Amino acid sequence: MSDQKVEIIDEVTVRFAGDSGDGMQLAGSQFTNNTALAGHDLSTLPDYPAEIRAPAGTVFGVSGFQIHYSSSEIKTPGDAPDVLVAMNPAALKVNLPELKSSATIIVNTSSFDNKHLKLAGYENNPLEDDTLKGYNVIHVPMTQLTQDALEKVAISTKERERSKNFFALGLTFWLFSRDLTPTLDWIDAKFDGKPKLQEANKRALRAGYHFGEMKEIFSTRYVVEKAKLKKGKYRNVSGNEATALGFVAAAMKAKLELFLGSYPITPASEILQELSALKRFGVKTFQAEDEIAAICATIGASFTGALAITTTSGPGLALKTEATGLGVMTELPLVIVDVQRGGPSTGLPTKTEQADLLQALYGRNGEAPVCVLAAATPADCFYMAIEASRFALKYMTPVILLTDGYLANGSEPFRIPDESEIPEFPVEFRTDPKDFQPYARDINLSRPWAVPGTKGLEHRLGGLEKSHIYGNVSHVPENHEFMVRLREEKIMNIRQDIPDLEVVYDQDADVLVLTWGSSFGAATEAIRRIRKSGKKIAHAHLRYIFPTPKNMKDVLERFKTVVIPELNLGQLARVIRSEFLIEPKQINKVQGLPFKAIEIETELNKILGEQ
Amino acid sequence: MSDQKVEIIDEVTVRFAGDSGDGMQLAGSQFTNNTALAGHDLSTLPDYPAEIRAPAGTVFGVSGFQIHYSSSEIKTPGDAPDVLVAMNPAALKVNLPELKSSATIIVNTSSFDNKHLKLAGYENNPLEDDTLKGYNVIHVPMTQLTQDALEKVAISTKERERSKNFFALGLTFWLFSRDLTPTLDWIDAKFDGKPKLQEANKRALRAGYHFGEMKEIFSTRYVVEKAKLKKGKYRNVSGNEATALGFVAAAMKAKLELFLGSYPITPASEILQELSALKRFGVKTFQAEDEIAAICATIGASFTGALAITTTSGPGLALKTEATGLGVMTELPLVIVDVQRGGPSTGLPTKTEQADLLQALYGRNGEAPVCVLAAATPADCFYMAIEASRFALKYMTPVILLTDGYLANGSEPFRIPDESEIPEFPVEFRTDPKDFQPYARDINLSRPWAVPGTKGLEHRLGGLEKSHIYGNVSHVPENHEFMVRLREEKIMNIRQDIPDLEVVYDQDADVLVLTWGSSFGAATEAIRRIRKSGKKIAHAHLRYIFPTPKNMKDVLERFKTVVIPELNLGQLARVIRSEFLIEPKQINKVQGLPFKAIEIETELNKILGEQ
Amino acid sequence: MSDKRVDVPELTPKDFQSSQEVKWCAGCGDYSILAQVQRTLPTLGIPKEKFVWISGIGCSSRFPYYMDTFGMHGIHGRAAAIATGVKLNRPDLAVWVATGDGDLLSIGGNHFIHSCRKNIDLKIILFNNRIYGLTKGQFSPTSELGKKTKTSPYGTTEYPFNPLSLAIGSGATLVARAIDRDPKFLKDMIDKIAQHRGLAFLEVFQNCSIFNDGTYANLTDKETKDDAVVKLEHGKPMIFGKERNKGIRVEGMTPHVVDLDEGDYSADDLWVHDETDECIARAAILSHIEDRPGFPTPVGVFRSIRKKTYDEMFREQIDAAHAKGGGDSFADLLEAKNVWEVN
Amino acid sequence: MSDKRVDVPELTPKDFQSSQEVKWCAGCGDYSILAQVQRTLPTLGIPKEKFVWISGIGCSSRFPYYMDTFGMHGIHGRAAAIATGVKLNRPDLAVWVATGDGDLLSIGGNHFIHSCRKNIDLKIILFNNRIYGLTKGQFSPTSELGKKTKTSPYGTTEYPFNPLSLAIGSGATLVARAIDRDPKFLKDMIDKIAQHRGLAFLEVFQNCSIFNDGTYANLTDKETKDDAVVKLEHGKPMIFGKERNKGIRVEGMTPHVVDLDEGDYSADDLWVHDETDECIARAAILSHIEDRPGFPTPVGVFRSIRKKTYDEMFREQIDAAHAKGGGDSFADLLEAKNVWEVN
Ligand SMILES: Cc1ncc(C[n+]2csc(CCOP(=O)(O)OP(=O)(O)O)c2C)c(N)n1
Ligand SMILES: Cc1ncc(C[n+]2csc(CCOP(=O)(O)OP(=O)(O)O)c2C)c(N)n1
Ligand code: SF4
Ligand code: SF4
Ligand SMILES: [Mg+2]
Ligand SMILES: [Mg+2]
Repeated sequence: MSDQKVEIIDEVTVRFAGDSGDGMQLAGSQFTNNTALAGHDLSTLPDYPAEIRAPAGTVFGVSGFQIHYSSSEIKTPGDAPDVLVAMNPAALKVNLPELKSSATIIVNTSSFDNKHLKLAGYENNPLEDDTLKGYNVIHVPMTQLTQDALEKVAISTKERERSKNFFALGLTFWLFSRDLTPTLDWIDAKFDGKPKLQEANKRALRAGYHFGEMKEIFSTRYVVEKAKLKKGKYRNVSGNEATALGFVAAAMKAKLELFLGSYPITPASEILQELSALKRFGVKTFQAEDEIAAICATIGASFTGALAITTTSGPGLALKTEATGLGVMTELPLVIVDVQRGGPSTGLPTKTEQADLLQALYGRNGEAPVCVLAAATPADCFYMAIEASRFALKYMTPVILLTDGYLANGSEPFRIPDESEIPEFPVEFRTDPKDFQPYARDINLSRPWAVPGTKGLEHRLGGLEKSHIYGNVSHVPENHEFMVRLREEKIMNIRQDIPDLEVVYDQDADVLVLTWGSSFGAATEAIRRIRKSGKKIAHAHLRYIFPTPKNMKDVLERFKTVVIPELNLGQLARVIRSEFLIEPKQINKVQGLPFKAIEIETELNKILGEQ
Repeated sequence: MSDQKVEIIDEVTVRFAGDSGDGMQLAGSQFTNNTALAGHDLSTLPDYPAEIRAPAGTVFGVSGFQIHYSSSEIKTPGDAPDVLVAMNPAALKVNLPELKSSATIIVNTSSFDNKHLKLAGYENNPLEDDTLKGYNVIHVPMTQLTQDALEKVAISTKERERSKNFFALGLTFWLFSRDLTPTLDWIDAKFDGKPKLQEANKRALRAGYHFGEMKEIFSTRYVVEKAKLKKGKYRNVSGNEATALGFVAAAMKAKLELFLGSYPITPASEILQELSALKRFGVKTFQAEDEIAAICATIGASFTGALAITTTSGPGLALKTEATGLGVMTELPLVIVDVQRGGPSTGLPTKTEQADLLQALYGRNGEAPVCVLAAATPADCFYMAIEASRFALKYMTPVILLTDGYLANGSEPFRIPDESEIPEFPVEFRTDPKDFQPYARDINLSRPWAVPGTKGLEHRLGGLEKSHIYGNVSHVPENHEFMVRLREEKIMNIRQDIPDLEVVYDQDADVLVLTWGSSFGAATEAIRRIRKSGKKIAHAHLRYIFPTPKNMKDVLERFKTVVIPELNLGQLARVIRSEFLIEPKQINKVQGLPFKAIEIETELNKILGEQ
Repeated sequence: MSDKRVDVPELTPKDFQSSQEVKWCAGCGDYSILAQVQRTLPTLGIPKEKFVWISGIGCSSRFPYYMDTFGMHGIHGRAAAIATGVKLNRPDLAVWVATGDGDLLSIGGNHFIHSCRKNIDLKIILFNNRIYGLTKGQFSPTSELGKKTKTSPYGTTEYPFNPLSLAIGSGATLVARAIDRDPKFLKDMIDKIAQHRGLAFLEVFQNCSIFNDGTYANLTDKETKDDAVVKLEHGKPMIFGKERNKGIRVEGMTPHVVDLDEGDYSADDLWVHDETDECIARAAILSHIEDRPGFPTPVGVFRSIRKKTYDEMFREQIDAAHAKGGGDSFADLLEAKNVWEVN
Repeated sequence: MSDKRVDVPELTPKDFQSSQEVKWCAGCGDYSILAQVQRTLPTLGIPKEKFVWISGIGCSSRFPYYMDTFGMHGIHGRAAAIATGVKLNRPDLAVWVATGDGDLLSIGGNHFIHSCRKNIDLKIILFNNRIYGLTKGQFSPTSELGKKTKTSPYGTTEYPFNPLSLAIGSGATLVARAIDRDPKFLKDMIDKIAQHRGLAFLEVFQNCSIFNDGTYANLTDKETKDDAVVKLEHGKPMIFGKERNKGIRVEGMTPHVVDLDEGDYSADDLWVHDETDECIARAAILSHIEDRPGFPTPVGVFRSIRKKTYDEMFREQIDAAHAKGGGDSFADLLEAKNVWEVN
């Protein structure tokens, strides 16, 4: 055994990067599982290559997975990695600019041959010139070592090569003083029935670990202590998973069946995929011929009494616009999830952005108000899916739930709520034919939900203006104005159910940071750092965008300066200006990438300096 | 001859109303032609029954046509008719609430039988009870008199009956001391080759006229003097006609061929219909399978060098949303006309509204800015179509032109401009392959238009983010932000070409009325009346909504109060708040009907009272 | 629809008439379709509340307002998509679609062909008047080549769709045709589609008395109709003509019109209609047969085959998953993957 | 496309290769299609700048980026609609569409059937890999019933489209099929659609090596392919099999596979392929023939007929209107109706 020293650190950010075919997502997710089981708080972010597989070895084909974990609460997958595992030259090239200045880089030297260097666009071998000056570079011929370790396993050379991700994982585990057992168990389970693959991957994992132990290549090993998480059962969830689970939970709470009409689109497809596998919960998933059919089928299902939802991304939301208006007019409950991605048009389909807010709020013909919500973190998607469902059902209205590519693919530990933690909101269908009128109103201004098959409640809905109470087609001018205002008022009534906007940190600060959606994480981290530096600052996060919380105006008026960081050119800022007539300062980024905490920190410090 | 007196009046509003089958639109348009030829200024508005033909004789089937004409300049078809010609009980019932309190009502008593009274929902005959107290009611058995007059024409009873609209027209002509000649000529031309119908209609027209002359039913005849219109040739145009003509003119000025891809929808279909008949101008009209195909074909035509436009109404604009984004990304010139109608959803398809403004501005995924213009009057549609084309071509961008159902169907005299009055804006296609780059920029930030078929300029466009200058697909984060901002800046550059916002009337008033779109007419009339009453008030009309005129901020800040009347819940007001951080007062109406001058006048007077 | 017919109190056509005034033009063929539907539904043994009528936008799409059943007047072109959601969520309902040639075949074409392909149990009645009625007279995808309309003042330059051919090519399991002016036959066809399990498509030639009057005159005028129309009957030879003296014979794949009076051929030599033939060739020939000079236009059931429906398979999967247990608790939902505990 | 071929400097496949790196997965069938297109276009006598390639979204829809011609990578499903605008505005261009089974048949179905119906002069190549490739493996409208994919973990419950049958039912004037792994034949088919005037639809069976590998293995594996595929050749009997000893015979409307070695039938007794038959029955049978047990899958031109194209008629109308004069001045435009003068 060597005399390498062990250092205890608070948190660390590790990135695995290699070619699409190198199994980096697998390595990353196994590292994540192991980390979770080790009791840390964590946040992860995969970085897929832009949507087409590129020729192997090129920079276009680089696939990455980043994990940030810590002994205390964590909000982002980390700004800049402390450790990079680079499986080939292209992975090094792509990720180098992202690293901390003193980062450790573990390179798979086996792949730094002329061919791969050229594919990556390196003229000289970066391992041999000044490129990596200042970094702590660890040379490991991983492919070779894996081949050696698996010599005795009766599989092909190609199959042996494939196990090199487990070698890399093992080596990284050693570096962070981790227990291999959960991962070994996972391999056994995953490759059940394929003993040779079990054998190969376990050997590779151990070989990596032992390589760390035996060779004097690292001067230090690290240990991150357990995080003090709230007591309970946990699992890791990505935003898309959490969204899917949230809707199933909502259906249980509403005592309805869940119907999803959807058309695949990056980065929303996983919600459809997850729900397609949950048929045992009675979930009905309909993969439609297009987004229009998807939402129309959803409207049909809603008419007949399902908790009916449709999921998409920006271009798909654009296509659902007209039918959303039908949802508004027929006053049927409906949730539309928009997992935002880089726009306009096809834009940057695999990248994240927050630029569909105005479309969600205003992108319909006529006066067609709908409720708009936005989730803050991957796990929050679960709760916001339930909120969206609750509002849709209670107020008989379409609700748009905004998430984004970053939330969708990123993951974090999710404390599994007990069934009793979430209140029920059972739906009452109208069944009594006595005095039934399809457009009569309850105290919330909601109309009754009377589903086909119910005797005596036969009625017709549709997109033409409806007469108050009776629901017949009406061209009466005054009725139209009345109904337009009534629909608006009904949506405003949702305020009753919206919690107050909470201001955290320094209530007496001059500056309030107002965030929405996935900027929550980076902003929280930035604010933590700023407060650590002794400055005062407050934070409020807006989950309920339309209508806004009742106390919103009061909150905004309490602060000298409101700052809105968002991944667009200032869409929430525009809404705030038009709703509250205050001029917020803006921090904008439109690069297809989430905010880094440092970016928000830097801008906030500038603004604080100006105060 | 009788001793009826002749009174000279400034202006008058006449409405013809009857069953759908009664030929009221024809009577109205003939009255209009005659009025125009008599040298008056005028404004008209047809009022079609809601979109399905209703059973004859019912209130649903009433078709109306209103004309307001004057010896001075006119801006609206009139708030309340001075004269109503009511061909049946239903027409009386529907229109009575609209009339001036002392209006003259000419009723076709022949149709006030039990059957028709019942169909119209009258329990008692309104001609025999108090219903019409206070009005100047003229009883004329028109159907009978027409039959009598045509006794000798060898056509069927049914055909004879059909001529009763000409009888009504003739009678009205007499009342307003008009010359029958132009209408007699028109009948000859229209029914060329059908001598019996020529004969019948001319006889009916004359019979009506002579009836007025011979009977002592009217105590007074009226004369409206000629208006002092600007010298020149005139014709009457509806907004849809003017829009169609404007685009053909724009194509001439740009030296391009016009391509229209469209799908029929009320109230926009006439633009497609008009242009379909103009093939001799090389106009290519493609009636597509749906709105999406329509705009996509338009994009294809634009790619290949046409002045390419698409026309629709609200629900169609919703469907074009996604492809509009493609237009933004490919930076191709494109005009999208939205003839707004009552929404949301199918709404009130035959009625007018101004509620698509926010959809036009913000209804796209991602940051997808387009230029948005709005026409003020039917004839203004001609000029705004040219403006929209000019901007699209110069800035290589989609432009949305908003009109509405009221402008579309309403009509007014249009002074025919001389060819030389409208500057040319010939397009230069890129033809030189030297150093060609599809996303290089000129000083306006426009990229070159290089059309297929041009040797050496082969290149690919598309909806994925494009690299600056080269136009290749780019996922580079900084490039994306650069391009997002560049596209925004390019649209802002259009300001260079936008005239300053003009303030008319009292520059030193406290109150500025800011209008957009078709509210122009009623607001102008309201302001005229208010100023006549001695109060100060100013008016600015906004044709260029995005970007706004350079001096807009200055203008708004000059006034203590800005008032925005619009046919929605306050959409321009929202934009003004968010752009200029001022709180305008609102006058809103959402009834599927245009403003009446009196409505705006009343509200403005209230606001002036508060000052 | 469900094939278990339940005992229902006797229904009459009147039970299916809503309180809304019917607002089509005088002479519109839509009235006839409404009347025959209202006459047929009470005979099906299905409780009234189990019917759902879905439509798009168009004159024809006003249909649901006039039926006293559950219904939705949707948006233009999307009736089949809305109906799909209704049927998938509630397979026990009888889901009917009323649509026009613009609604179904122009803007709604995609949903139509996908519904046919999936064989989802919908009854679709196409009111084919070969024109856009509601928007006042533009050509539609079934308007004849060269037809002059408001948007084709020089005549169209488009070949029309053959709706039956399109439905057959898309995989529909029942395709049929009727004419508004032959109410008895129309009612038979409505009954046929009602009885079918799977996607049933009925094209009705419908006269628009305002914007396309007389487009089917040849098929409805007393003097011409018997020679211009052949009624297809399963298992019967194809005979038509005022004197029922003409027949259709098929040699190889080529159909001929023969004169039965001439003595060369008798009824036994004629093409015997087989609506159940799995092969689409017969239906394909029949759907185009009127394009051949001298041939009549067929009405009746062109093709009717039984294939498992989409909604059946959809339901079975869910039932099977249900049967395996689970699917009822939060724990089952949320604890299925890699759970750890923090104490 | 125009039938006047102009003198063009000799072009080579290289002239059609753009500077963009081709980014499909290793083993993807798209490469083969690209190669054969790049080999065919230079032989057509059309100047390079006259080609326009339009696509939607999907792996296959990246095609235009790799062609050094004018092109547009459109939005999902809308390639045919965009291409229609290109062709109508510039009938002299050769307009090609590259599209996938999701792009063309799922979201783009409506534009596809309308293009077929109108017989607009587009060449549409469908890259049919029976899967959504770009979005990583959801089922498509051509995926087999029961197929397990990311969105159908229990297997799909949908019958697939038969793209040829759909095209035929919609009125396409040329429909053909080829397989990525038979490049020579593929090139022939590309040439066939290039030569056609009117809507030419070519379905290519394309292997997605990542998400649907081997879906056509039976048709491409050395051991099975000769028995599994029959190549249609106009005017030739339908013979197939490794030993070319099997044939297809048709009796009435029923096809049979016969063994030529058994002596009962010779090549003369077989079904002679006639791609020009106006009647769609043959093409309809052929498009479904592989559903019959023991039958091979046909490739080749199923149907090829000449009908005036939409763009021709569209152009003629404008030319005729032009020829009548006018249409050149403001006065003609604005003074056509009821003008009066104010002095
Ligand atoms: C999205 C949208 N586009 C266009 C329209 C206008 N529109 C309403 S009905 C119709 C066509 C109706 O034709 P068809 O379906 O044949 O019905 P018909 O009136 O002839 O019965 C059109 C184009 C609309 N309502 N919505
Ligand atoms: C409006 C819209 N909806 C969905 C998508 C997502 N999407 C992109 S490609 C695709 C399917 C691709 O399948 P296919 O056309 O078969 O192409 P392949 O990748 O298999 O070649 C989907 C669903 C999109 N880009 N735009
Ligand atoms: S316009 Fe035609 S289709 Fe519509 S109701 Fe009238 S007759 Fe019937
Ligand atoms: S995912 Fe499939 S279709 Fe797409 S490039 Fe890869 S192999 Fe080809
Ligand atoms: Mg129709
Ligand atoms: Mg595919």
